[in-house]
Amino acid sequence: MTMGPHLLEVDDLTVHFPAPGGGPLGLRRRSVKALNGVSLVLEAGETLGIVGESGSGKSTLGRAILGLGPITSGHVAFAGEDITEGGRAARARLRRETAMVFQDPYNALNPRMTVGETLREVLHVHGHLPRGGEAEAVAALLRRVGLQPDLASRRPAALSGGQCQRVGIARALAVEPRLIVADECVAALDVSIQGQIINLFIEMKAQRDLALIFIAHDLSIVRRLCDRVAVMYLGRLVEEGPVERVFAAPRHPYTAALLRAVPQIDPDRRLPEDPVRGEPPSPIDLPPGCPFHPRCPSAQAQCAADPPPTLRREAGHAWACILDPQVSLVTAA
Amino acid sequence: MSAPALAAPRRLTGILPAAWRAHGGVGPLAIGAAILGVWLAVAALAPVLAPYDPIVQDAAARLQAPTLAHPLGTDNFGRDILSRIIFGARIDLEIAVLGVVFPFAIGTVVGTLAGYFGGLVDTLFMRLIDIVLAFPFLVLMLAILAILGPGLSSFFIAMALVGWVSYARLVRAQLLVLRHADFAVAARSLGYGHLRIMFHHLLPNALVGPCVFAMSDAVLVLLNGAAISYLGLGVQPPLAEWGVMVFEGQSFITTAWWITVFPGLAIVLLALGFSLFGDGLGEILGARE
Amino acid sequence: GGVLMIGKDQDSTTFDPIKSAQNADFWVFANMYDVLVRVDPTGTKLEPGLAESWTVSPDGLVYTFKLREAKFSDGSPITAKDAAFSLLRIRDDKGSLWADSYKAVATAEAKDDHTLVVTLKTPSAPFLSLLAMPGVSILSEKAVTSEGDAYAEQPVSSGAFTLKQWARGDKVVLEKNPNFWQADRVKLDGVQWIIVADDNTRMLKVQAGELDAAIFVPFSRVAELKKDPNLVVHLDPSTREDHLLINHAHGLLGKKEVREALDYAIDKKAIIDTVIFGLGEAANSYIPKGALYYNADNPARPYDPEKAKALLATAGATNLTLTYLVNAGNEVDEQTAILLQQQLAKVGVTVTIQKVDPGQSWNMLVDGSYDISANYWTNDILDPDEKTTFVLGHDSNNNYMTHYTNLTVKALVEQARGEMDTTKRAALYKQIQETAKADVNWVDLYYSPYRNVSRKTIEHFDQNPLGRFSLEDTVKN
Amino acid sequence: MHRYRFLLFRPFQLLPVLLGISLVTFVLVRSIPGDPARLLLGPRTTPDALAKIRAQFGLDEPLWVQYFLFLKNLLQGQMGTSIVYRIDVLRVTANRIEPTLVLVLGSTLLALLIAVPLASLAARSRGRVLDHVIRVVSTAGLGFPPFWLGLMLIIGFSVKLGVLPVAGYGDSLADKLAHMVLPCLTIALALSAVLARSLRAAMIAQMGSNHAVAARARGLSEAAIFRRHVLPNSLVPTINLLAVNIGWLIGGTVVIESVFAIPGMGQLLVRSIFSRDYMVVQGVAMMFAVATVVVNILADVLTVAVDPRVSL
Amino acid sequence: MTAPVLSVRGLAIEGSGRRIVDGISFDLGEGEILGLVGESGSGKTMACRGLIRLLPAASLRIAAGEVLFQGRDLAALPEAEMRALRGRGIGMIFQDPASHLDPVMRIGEQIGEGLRLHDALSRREARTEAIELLRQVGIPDPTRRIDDYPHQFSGGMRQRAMIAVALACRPTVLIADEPTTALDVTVQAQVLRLLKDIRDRRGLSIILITHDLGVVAQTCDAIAVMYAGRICERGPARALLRRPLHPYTAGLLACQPAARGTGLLTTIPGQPPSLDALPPGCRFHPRCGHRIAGCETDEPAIRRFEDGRAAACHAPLLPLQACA
Ligand SMILES: Nc1ncnc2c1ncn2[C@@H]1O[C@H](COP(=O)(O)OP(=O)(O)OP(=O)(O)O)[C@@H](O)[C@H]1O
Ligand SMILES: Nc1ncnc2c1ncn2[C@@H]1O[C@H](COP(=O)(O)OP(=O)(O)OP(=O)(O)O)[C@@H](O)[C@H]1O
Ligand SMILES: [Mg+2]
Ligand SMILES: [Mg+2]
Ligand code: NI
Repeated sequence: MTMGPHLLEVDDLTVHFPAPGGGPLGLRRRSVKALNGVSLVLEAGETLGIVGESGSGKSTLGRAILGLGPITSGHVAFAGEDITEGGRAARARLRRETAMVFQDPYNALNPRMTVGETLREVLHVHGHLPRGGEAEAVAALLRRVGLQPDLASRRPAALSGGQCQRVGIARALAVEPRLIVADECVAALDVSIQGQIINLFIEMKAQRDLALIFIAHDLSIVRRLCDRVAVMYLGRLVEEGPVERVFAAPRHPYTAALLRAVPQIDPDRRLPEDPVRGEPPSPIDLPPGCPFHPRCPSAQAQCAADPPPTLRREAGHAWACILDPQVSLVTAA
Repeated sequence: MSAPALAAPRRLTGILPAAWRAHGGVGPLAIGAAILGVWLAVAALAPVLAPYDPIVQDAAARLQAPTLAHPLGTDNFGRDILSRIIFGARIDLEIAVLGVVFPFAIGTVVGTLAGYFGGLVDTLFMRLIDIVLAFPFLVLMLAILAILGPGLSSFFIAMALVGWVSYARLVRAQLLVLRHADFAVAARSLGYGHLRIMFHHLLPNALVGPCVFAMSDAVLVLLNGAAISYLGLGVQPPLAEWGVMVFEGQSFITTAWWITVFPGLAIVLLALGFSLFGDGLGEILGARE
Repeated sequence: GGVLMIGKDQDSTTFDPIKSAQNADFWVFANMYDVLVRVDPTGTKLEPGLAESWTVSPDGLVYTFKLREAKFSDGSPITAKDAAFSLLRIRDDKGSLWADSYKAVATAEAKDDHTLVVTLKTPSAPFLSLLAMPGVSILSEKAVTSEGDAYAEQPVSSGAFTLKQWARGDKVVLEKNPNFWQADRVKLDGVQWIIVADDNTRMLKVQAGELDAAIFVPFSRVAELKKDPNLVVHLDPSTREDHLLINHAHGLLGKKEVREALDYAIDKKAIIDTVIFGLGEAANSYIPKGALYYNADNPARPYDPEKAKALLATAGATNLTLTYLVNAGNEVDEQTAILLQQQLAKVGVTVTIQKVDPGQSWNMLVDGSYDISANYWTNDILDPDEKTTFVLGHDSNNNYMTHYTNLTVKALVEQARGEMDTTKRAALYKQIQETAKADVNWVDLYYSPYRNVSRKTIEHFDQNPLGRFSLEDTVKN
Repeated sequence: MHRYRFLLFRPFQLLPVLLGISLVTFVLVRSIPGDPARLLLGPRTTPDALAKIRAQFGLDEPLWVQYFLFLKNLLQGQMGTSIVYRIDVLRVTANRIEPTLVLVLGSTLLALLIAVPLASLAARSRGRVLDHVIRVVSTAGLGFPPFWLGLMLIIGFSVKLGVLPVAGYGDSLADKLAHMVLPCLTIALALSAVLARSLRAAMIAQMGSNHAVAARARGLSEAAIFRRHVLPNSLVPTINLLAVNIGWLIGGTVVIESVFAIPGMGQLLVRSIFSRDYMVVQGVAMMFAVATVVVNILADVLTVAVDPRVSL
Repeated sequence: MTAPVLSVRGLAIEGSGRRIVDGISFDLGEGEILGLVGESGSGKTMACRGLIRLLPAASLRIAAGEVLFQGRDLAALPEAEMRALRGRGIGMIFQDPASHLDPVMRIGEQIGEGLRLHDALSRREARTEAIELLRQVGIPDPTRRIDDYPHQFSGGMRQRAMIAVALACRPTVLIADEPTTALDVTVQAQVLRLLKDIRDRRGLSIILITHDLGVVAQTCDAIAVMYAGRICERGPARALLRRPLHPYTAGLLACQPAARGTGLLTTIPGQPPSLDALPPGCRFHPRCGHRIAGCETDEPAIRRFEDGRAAACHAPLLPLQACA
C-alpha cells in the first residue's frame, strides 16, 4: 500500500437506472441495477483490466469513474478529491487529468470534423496549445500514435478502423492525462490491428506514468496488458487480483467458467461439452443471494439464501464466493 | 487454379438502365437543383424576362385568353399573367426561403436545448410544443396575422411562431440519441462546455433531417400563404404572388382558367424542385451518415 | 307547392329580431314576421302590413293604428297589445341593438285589441318608415315572455313562414305558416336558407340544381351565369351606394380642393367596368338612385385628371401620400383599391394600401386611423333620414367616420327630420345633397343592383330595394 | 397490459397543456385588435349601445378577471356565451363537431387508401419510371392549393358529371357520405402526398433492412416479404407522422369546410375570429386541443399495438 | 471423401467496377463444418451472399464462376427456382440476430413462416413444428416463449431463435455469418455447441464465417482463409492451424494475444488493402515477411498440395508436394 492518496479510489459505488415500471399496471417502480457496491483502488501508473459479460456494468463503472454517468450512491475519489460530492473545481480537475477511449472507433469521433480539427480543439480547450505551433502539436500527437501527420486533413469516414482508434487515443493523449479509461477499445478491430493498438498501449505505459483502466471482454488481451484484473458479474466485482494469479488459479467459479469458455486456437481442444448454463439474469430482478448461483455449477442451498458474499482477500487477490478452497476448474494452460 | 474471369454476357438493354442507375438516375438532387436554379434565374432576371409591368393595368386587354401578345393571358385588370408569374417568383422564393429560415433557426435551437439537457428543460419545451401543435395550424396563423395585420413581414413572424415546432421535434429526437453517442460522451469527458458540445458537435450532426424537411416545408409555406389569402388575410395587393394569384383568379375559374392554372403550375413546379432537391439531399446525406 | 332552396353566404345568428343588425338575419326575418307597415316591392312607398290603416295627429306626435284580424303561427290572435309590446321592447330591452332608433317613441298603448296608439316625443317624419324595419316585427308577447332567451331559437311567427329547423352553420328551414293572414298568397310549402360561404361553390350549387336560387352573385360571374339556359340572373335595384370615405381630419384632406381633386381623379366608369363588370352606374348623390328624395340632377364631377392636378397644386398638395384602408378578404374592396391606387398615381397621389381584417377595420375607421377607404351603405328603411343622420347629421359618429363638419348641413338634417310636408322635405334633401356634393363629404362611386340567381323553374324571386324578398309571391314549378 | 400504462398518466399530462392552451388562446384572441360589440352592432350605432353590449358580456371587466371567469366556467364544464349567437358555446358547437370529425377521419382514411398503394408501388419500383411518375403526381397534389383543387373536383365530378353532390352536408347517412367524398378527397390528395413520401422512404428502408434480407434468405417471395414484414414495420413512423400532422389536417379543414359549405368547427372558428366572438374562439380552440391530444394518445396506442417493442 | 454437397468454382462478385470477391473456389463435404476466416472486409459475407444470390445492393452482381449444388449451378438458376432453394436447400443465419428478426412479428410466426409458405402447412401445424424447433435449439419453455416478440428474448436466445428459423425448412447447407460475434464468450460456447449438435443430429453441412481463429479451431473440420477478396489458403482445420502454408495465415495465428509471453505482441505490419487500390501481384505482398521476387508482379494462383490442402502463395512456408 502506498502512503499518499491513491490515484483513484472507488468506494461502494452503486448505480441504478430507472426502468419501465413493473406489476400488472406497470405502476411499480423498478430500476436497472447496473452497479451494486463496487469498491476498488488504482495507483498511479497501474493498469487494471475489467472483464465480464455484456451488461455486467463495466462501462457504467468506467463512466462513473470519469464523472460521465449518474451515481446513485458511493464515492469516487480522484487524486484524493471526492468527485461525487466535489464541485466544479474537482470536476474540472478530473477533466484535465483523465481521458477516455471508446469501443467503436468511428462513433467516438465527430464525423463532421477532420482529424486535425478534433485534435486542435482538445489542445485549444485544455490550453496545451503552443503559440503558432498548432499544426506541429497535432502532427506530434499523430506521430506518437503511429500515424502519418498528413492524415490530419481527413475525416473519420476516410480512415480505417485502426486509424480511427489511434486518433481516439491521440485525442486522449492530448489531454496529457494521468488516467485513461479504455472501454473495449479494441473489440471492434481485427486481430492484426488489435495487436498494433495493444502494443501502443504497452508502449505508452512504459513511457509515462500513466494509469490505465482497460475494459475488455477478451481475457487474453487483459492478461497480456494489465497488472491487475477485476472480474465483474451483474454489477458486482466477483474476483480481483494480479493478472497472473487470477488467470492461473481463479477462485470464483464464474471466473473459471469464463476462462474455460474462451476459444483457444488449439485444434486439439474440443469445444467445452458443457459450457456455463444459461445467460445472466436481468439486472432489474436480481436473484437473491449470490448473483451467480442460478448458473453456478457448484451452487449450494445457502448461495441462494444468504446475502451476496463479500470480497474475501488473500495477498492482493480477492474473490466473492463462499466456496472454498479454489474451484477445481483450471484452464488448460 | 483460379477460374478464368468469364465476362458475363451483357445485353444491350441492360446497359442503359444500369448506367442510369449507376449515376443515381441523374439524381433527384440534380433535377431539383436545376429547377430551383431556373426559378432563381427567373427571379433575378425578372425585369429583363417579363414582357410587361406586372402591376400596370390595361383596361383594353382585360381577361384575354393566352395569345401571342400575352402568352399566358391576362387577368381582369388586363395585367399580363406571364409577367406576374415572373415577378411573383421573387416574392414566392422569398416566402419559401424566409418562411422556412426563421422556423428552422428557432426550431433547431429549441430542439437542441431540449434534447441536450433533457429533464425539466425538455419537459417544458415539449409541453410548449404540445400547446402549439394542439392549435389548428392555419387558425393560429390567422390569429397571429390578425394581430399583426396582414402583410409579408407579419406572415414571416407568424410562420416563425408556428412553424418552429416541427424542426424542434426533429432536432430534439436526433439529439436525444446523439447526446449518448460516443463522440458526445467523449466531448464531455474532455471537459468541453455545453454550448460547444451542443452547437459545435451535436447540432451539425442532427441537421440532415431538418434540412430535408425544410425542403418540403418550403412548399407548405407557399401554400399556407395561399390559404391565408383564401381566408382573407393574404399579402398586400397589388404584389404578384402565386398563391394570391390562384386565389384571385378563383372567381374566373369557369370563364378564365388561365388566371389560376398558370400560377398553380408555377407553384407545382417550384414545389417539385424543392421536394426533389430535398429527396436528393436526404439520399446523399443519409447515405453518407 | 315545393320548398325553395336559397343559398346565402352567412349563417343566421338569431330569430329574435331585436338582437341582430345583420342583413343576413333581416332578410330571413322579413318572411317570418309581419310588421305594421311594409315597404312596397318597388321600394318607394309604404303600404299596410298588419296595420290596416293609420292616422297621424296634426302635430305629428300621435299615431293611431288600426290592426287587421290576424293570427300568430301558434294560432293565437295578433293584438294591439302584442304590437305595443314589440315596439316598446325594441326600445327598452337590454339585448336590443336598435334601442337608439326608437328613442323617439314616448308611449305605445293598446286601446283595444285592434287599436294601437303610439305617442312620440318629437315629430319624426321617418317614423312610419322605421316601423317597416324587420327589427320591430310584431312578436307574440306571450311567447316572448314565457320562452325568455329561448325565443331566439323557437320563435312564433307572424309572417308568411315559420321556423321549422335551424341547423347552425348549415341551414335555416322555414315552412309555410298556415295562420298567416295572407296564407292564400303563399305558394311555397317552405323555404330553406342554406349557408354556402364560398361564392363559387354557391353558384356551382345552383348550376348543378342543388339550389333553386342563390343570393350575392359575384359581379365577375353575372355574365357567365346569364348565358346558362337553366338560370335567371336577377339584377334588382338596390339602395346600395359605394363611396370612398375621406378622413377630413387628416392634414391636407381637410382642404376642399384636395377632396375635389380626388373626386376628379377617380374614373368611376373604370371602376364600374373593371370591378363590377359594368353592372352599375356612377353615383352622383349619397342617396341611392331611385330612392325617396333622390336628386337625379345632383351635380357630379367628371373624370378630369388635369383638373385634379391643378386643384392639388393650388392646394399645395403635390406629393400627397395617402393610406388606403382595405377590408381584407373583400374582393370588391381589394380590387377597387388596386384600381384607385393606379388612378390616383396618375395625378401624383401616392396610395399605400393597408389591408386589415374586417373586424379591425371598423375600429380603425372609428378611431380615424385612415386617410381614405372604400365603403358602402344599404338602407334599412325607406326614409333617407337614417342614412342622412349618420352621414351628415353631425352626431357622435363624426359623420360616419369622415370628421366632415358643416353646421349648415347639420341644421338642414334636423329640419328635414321634423318636416312632415313632403314637398318641403324634398327641397331640403335636394339642398343637403348638393351641399354634401359641393363639400365632397366623401366621393360617391357607384350604385349597383342586388345580384341573385335562380333556376328557370322559379318565378317571382324578387328582392325589393331594401332587401326584402317577396317569397310569399315566389313560385316553384 | 403495462405497455398501455401511459393511458393512466396521459390525462394528467393533459392538464398543463390545456391550461397553457387556454392562456395562449385567451391572450391571442384578446390581442387581436377589434371590438366584438362594435362588430355585433354594425356601423350604425352609438357609444351607449356599445357600452351596454360590453357590459352584457363582461367585456368591460379587467382582462385577468375575464380570464379567471373563463377558467372558472371551464371547470364547471361551461364555455361561456357566444357574443354573436347569444347562447352557450357548447350549444353553438354541438351540431358542428360531427361534420368536422367525419371530415378529418374520412380524409385520413382516404389518404391512407391512396398513400399506401402508391408508396408501395413507388418503393417496389424504386428509381424506375413509375417511381418518378408517382413522385411528380404526388407533388402536384401538394402543389395546388386545396381551395382550387376542391373547386376543380366540384366542377368535374358534380357540375360536369353530376355524380356527386356539389357541397353541403346531407341529412341521412348515405347523403352525408356522398357529400363528404369530394371534401375528403381534396384533403386526402394533399395529405397522401405527404404520407406517401414518408411511407415510401420507410418502405425502402425496411426493404433493405436486415430482417427483410433474412426473410429473403428463407426463400420468401418479394410480395410475401412486402406484405408480412415491410408493410407492418413501415406503419409505425407513418402513424406518428399522421399524429404530428393532425394540427395541419384540422387547419386544412378550415378552408375545405368553407369551399364545400360543411357546417363544421373550422368555419365556425374562422368566422368567430373575424367576428371576435371571444368565447367561441376560446371554446373551439379548447375542443380542438383536446381532440389533438386525444389523437396523439390514439397514435400512441396504435404505435404500441403495432410495435411490440414500444412501451411508453 | 464423398462427393461435396456444395461446390464453388471461381466465384467472382463485382460491384461498381470493383471485384469484391475474386474467383474463390471451395468444396463443402456432407456433414462438414467449413470455417471461412479473414479480416473485416475480406469478402466473407459477400462470398456467402453470392452463393444464395442475395447480394446486399443492386449494383453488385455475380461476375463469374459457378456454384454447384444438388447438380445445379446456382449462379445460373432462374430467380424463381433460386427462391425455392433458399431456406430449403441453403439456410442462412446472421451475425446480428436482433436486426435480422422482424421486430413486430412473433417468434413462432417467423419460424413457421417458411413452412407455411413453402410447405403449405396450416397455421396450427406450423406452430407445432415451431415449438419443436425451439425446443431443439434449447429454448426453455418453448410453448410459452413461442408467442414472444424478438425483443423479449436475450441475445443468446435470439441467436437460437434465428437458428430455429433457418432450420425450419430443413436445409442441407447452413451458412452461418458470424453467428457468435455479438455474443458473450459463455453464450458463444453454447451456440457453437448447438451448431455442432445440430450438424451431428441432422447431418447438414455448415459454412461458418468468423474472424475468430479460436472459434474455427474448436468447431470446424476444414478452414478457408480469405484475404482481400481471395482465398489464400484452405485445408483441413488441424493441419492448417498447426502448419500454415500461407504467410498470412501464419501471421494471423501469431497475432493472437492468447499466445503466452510478455512484451509486445506480434503483429502483421500495415493494413489490409482497400479494394480500390489493390497492390499488383500477390495482394498480401506489402505486408509479407517472406516475399520473393515474383510476389510483387505475379498474382499467385491457388495450388493444391497433399492432404487436401491448397494455398495461393509463391513461397509457401512448408515444403509440401503440390499435386495436380
Ligand atoms: N443509460 C442507461 N439507462 C438504463 N440502463 C442502462 C443505461 N446504461 C446502462 N444500462 C444498463 O446497465 C447495465 C450495465 O450496462 P453496461 O453498459 O455498464 O454493461 P457493460 O458491462 O459495459 O456491457 P457491454 O460489454 O455490453 O459493454 C445493463 O443492463 C444496461 O442495460
Ligand atoms: N453494398 C455494397 N456495395 C459495394 N461494396 C460493398 C457493399 N457492401 C460491402 N462492400 C464491400 O465489399 C467488401 C467485402 O465485404 P464483406 O461484407 O463481404 O466483408 P466481410 O469479410 O464479411 O467483413 P466483416 O468481417 O466486417 O463482416 C468490403 O470491401 C466492402 O467495402
Ligand atoms: Mg460496455
Ligand atoms: Mg461480414
Ligand atoms: Ni492504500
